[in-house]
Amino acid sequence: MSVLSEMIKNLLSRPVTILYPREKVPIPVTFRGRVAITDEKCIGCSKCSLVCPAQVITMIDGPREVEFKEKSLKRKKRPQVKLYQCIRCGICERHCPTGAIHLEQVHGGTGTDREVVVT
Amino acid sequence: MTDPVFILLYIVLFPGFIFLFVYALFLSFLDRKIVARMQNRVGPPFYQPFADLVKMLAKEVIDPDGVDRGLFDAIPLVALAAVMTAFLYVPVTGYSPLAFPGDLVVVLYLMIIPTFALFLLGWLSRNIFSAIGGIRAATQMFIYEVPFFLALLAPAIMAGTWSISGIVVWQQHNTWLVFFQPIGFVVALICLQAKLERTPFDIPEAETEIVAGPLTELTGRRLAIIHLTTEISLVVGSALIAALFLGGPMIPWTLSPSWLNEVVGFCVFLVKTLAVLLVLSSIKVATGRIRIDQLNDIGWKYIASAALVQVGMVLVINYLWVTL
Amino acid sequence: MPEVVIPIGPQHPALKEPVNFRIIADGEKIVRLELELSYTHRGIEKAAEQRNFIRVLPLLERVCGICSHSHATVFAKGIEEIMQLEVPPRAQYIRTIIAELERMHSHLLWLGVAAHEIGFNTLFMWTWRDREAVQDTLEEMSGNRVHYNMNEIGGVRCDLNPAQVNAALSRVPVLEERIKKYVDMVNDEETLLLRFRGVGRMSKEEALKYGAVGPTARASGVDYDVRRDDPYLAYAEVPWDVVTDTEGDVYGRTRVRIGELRESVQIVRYCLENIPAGPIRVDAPKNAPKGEILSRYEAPRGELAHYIRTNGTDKVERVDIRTPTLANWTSVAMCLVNQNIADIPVIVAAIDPCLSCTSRLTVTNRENRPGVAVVRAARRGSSLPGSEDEEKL
Amino acid sequence: MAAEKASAAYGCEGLPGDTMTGPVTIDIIKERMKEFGLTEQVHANRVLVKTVPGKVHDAIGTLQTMLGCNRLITISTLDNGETFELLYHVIGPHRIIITLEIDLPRSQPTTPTVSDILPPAGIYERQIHDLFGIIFEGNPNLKKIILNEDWPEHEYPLRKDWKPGPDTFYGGIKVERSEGN
Repeated sequence: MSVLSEMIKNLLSRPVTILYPREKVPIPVTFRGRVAITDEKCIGCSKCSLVCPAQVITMIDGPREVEFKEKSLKRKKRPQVKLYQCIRCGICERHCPTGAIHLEQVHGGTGTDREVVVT
Repeated sequence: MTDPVFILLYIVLFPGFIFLFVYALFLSFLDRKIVARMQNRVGPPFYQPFADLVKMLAKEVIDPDGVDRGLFDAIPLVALAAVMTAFLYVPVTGYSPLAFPGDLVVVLYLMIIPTFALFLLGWLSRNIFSAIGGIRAATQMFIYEVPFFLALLAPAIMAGTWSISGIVVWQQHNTWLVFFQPIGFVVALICLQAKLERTPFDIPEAETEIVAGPLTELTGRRLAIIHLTTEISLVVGSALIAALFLGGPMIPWTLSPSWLNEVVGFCVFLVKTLAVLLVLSSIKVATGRIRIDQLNDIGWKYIASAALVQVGMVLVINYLWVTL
Repeated sequence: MPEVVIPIGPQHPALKEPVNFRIIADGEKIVRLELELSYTHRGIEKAAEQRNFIRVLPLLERVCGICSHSHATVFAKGIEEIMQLEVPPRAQYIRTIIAELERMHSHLLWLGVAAHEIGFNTLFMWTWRDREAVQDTLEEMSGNRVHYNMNEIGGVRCDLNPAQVNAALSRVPVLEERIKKYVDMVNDEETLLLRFRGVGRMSKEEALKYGAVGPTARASGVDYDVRRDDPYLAYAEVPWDVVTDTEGDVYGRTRVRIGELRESVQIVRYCLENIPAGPIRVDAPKNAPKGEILSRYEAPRGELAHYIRTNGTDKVERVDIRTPTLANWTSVAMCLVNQNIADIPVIVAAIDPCLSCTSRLTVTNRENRPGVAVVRAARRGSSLPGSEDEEKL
Repeated sequence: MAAEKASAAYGCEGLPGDTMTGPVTIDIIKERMKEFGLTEQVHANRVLVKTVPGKVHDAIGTLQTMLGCNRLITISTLDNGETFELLYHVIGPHRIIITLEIDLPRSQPTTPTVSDILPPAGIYERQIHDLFGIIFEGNPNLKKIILNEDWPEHEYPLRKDWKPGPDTFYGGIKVERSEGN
């Protein structure tokens, strides 16, 4: 019957599971992993901190000359994200006009200090 | 053959406790590996059962309050001792030197003690889940013991002797008993699966219904010993069926140097027990757990009547055999 | 044996969900049972009233781990209807694809758990192995295996490029072939039939009387399916039909769920093949006009209803969530009477309970005053994701 | 848009409502429910009936017998400042949702139960009682179902005016957070 045939077929074929620490599962390109900010593009508009559902993005002062739509403007603030409280929903990436804040294809990672921040 | 040093060595070292201990762990690993590979998983490394055993032995022993500590420690040990002594009478290389004309009955009796241990543990540990588990263990024992005895006594009747080694010697002259008693072989396999409480019949410790049944309150070394008992009774059971139905560790022609006989016999024993284990594992993979009342119907309607039919056939064949 | 009270409780290996049944059993037969719900609250409805429409969707997705897309979609389509927004058809198709993929992975998960409940671990391993194909598709499309966060008010967060569509289409035949194998495996596997057939039977009148929803009701012949009665997203255009059964017992529910699996694969294939081009979202206004709507959705477990009332601001005035599992509890309590103890896990698993859906109604407080923090009693048995100790308001 | 598609899909006459009077349409419902209060069609497939708490029980009775409604979708609850609003959403094979809306004064929020004719309402009513404090007379066991046992009495979290008191203890394990948090 079907269960028996399936069993014997599995017995002879390679197992599907992998030994995790040695072999890794490929991460797709669109994976929403750890949050990262490229400082050159950020114009300090603080849209991301307004939109963040978990309110973990705070604006700290970071003056810098920035190029935006061929105009150069002086930025006063830049975002700082509490890494271990970020829920990786990708809404900040969606609403950021310049694509400064984005989610990398890397797992969020672990740590003991709750206050680790990404700037 | 009877000088004490050899007997001592026989009991302690080779086919005795050390070998049994190692072979039980190996068979348990093989069982888990086969089940895993059939379920498309990688399965545990070869030292996993040993690692589990050592870890559990090191764990803290928690006594639920109001439980008789002494008895709670003693019962697993009694079960382990019973099953280990049962293995001494099962022939591993050629025939066992300790054989005596009634050792089949002794082995069968010693194999029931673990089920009693489970029932007592369930009753002792004052926990609703283990009480129900204990009652289920007892009910299940009544259902499969009768057919198991009938199925294993049929070869004794045919071979005319009650000693397992005797039956093995008889099979060496005639063909394997499985050709005479196919139904008995199937019934014995099913009842062994029930005795070892493996999946279709693991009703006493059904982990999704009554936590772990009688084993709920066992921790630390007690749990380790009970698991070891189950693994060893797996070895003893499959060795018993290999001996009684598949001709045991004997080979038809005798080789020139006498010790070579023993070695080849031992390899044949290994191959046959692995074959029995493969059958048991595939039963475990292919089925889900049935309820205790369903087991009751199936047990008495089909398995018991099949065993009776088998014994009837054996008596008829014996009668014809004698008259011819 | 005298009447015995058996706690099938929050820390029970069969029910990995924090619900407590106090079963009063006589021997192996169940006489009566008391139901104790909600060990894990997170106060989602109170919290939802303090968040604007952009921030509320990730919160609503966390009502349930397995049917997260359902809660976000039902809320989004309700608000869009109040705002009279015209959502582009491409967004509707993407939402339908994600919805049906979620139904597939939820049903495959359920099939495995139901098999595990009766000790048939092989089917559990196989179904969860095939569920990986669905999870990989979802991860490629939305970036995450569980909380997809695809929805926004007015459309979808990110688009489906052709590479993702082809990857998904390549997995569909594999899934179809696997599901065909499960159909005949369920039909001829002896012990499965023994344990599923005739267990927890519910007739059509009882199903209607006790308010069962979803596959639990459809297995007894009740012909309700929100996707056809009140069509939303792209279900009106996609050719599919409702799967019902007349068995009414756990076996019937298994067949209904496998039938729905087959239907979902066809819907996903149809949507992937003729997904219309065009924009994926339209800009939604900040505030929603004053209004109210009862937005209904066919979640994998049954009919999910959000009653939303808006008051002209950018926050919702009230969202009243009624999840399918809450509706199914009365029918499961009725099904359990005079079955035997060994069948409790199977019957309860037959309604596919999702406890994080059932209990989400109390508040926690961290008035950002250091010193005092109220910790929910939830920690007592909460093993579920998303039931963290405290939550920012 | 979705609503138009909806009404086109079954256009009220399409699906045979298997009641005695043949296909049930919105006008039949409106005319039949007129005696319980003013009715209006709120949505392509929804009829709103404003009634008084006393009439809810027999309104649902007529819905079940005459109009073939056999299922309660949900009971929604709202806190409108001085009154509580209860909405009973009922549906039948005719696929038209009939909502019975009643207002309860905040001072004395009691209403007769409907769990005797609609069993699933039992759990919904207990849940609403826990979170809003509305008392349903006749409900067999109005015990706590959603909140935990040691939740303080007479604290109904979903009311608009409810704020978590800083020093009241809401059950569970009291944790003294360090200053830094």
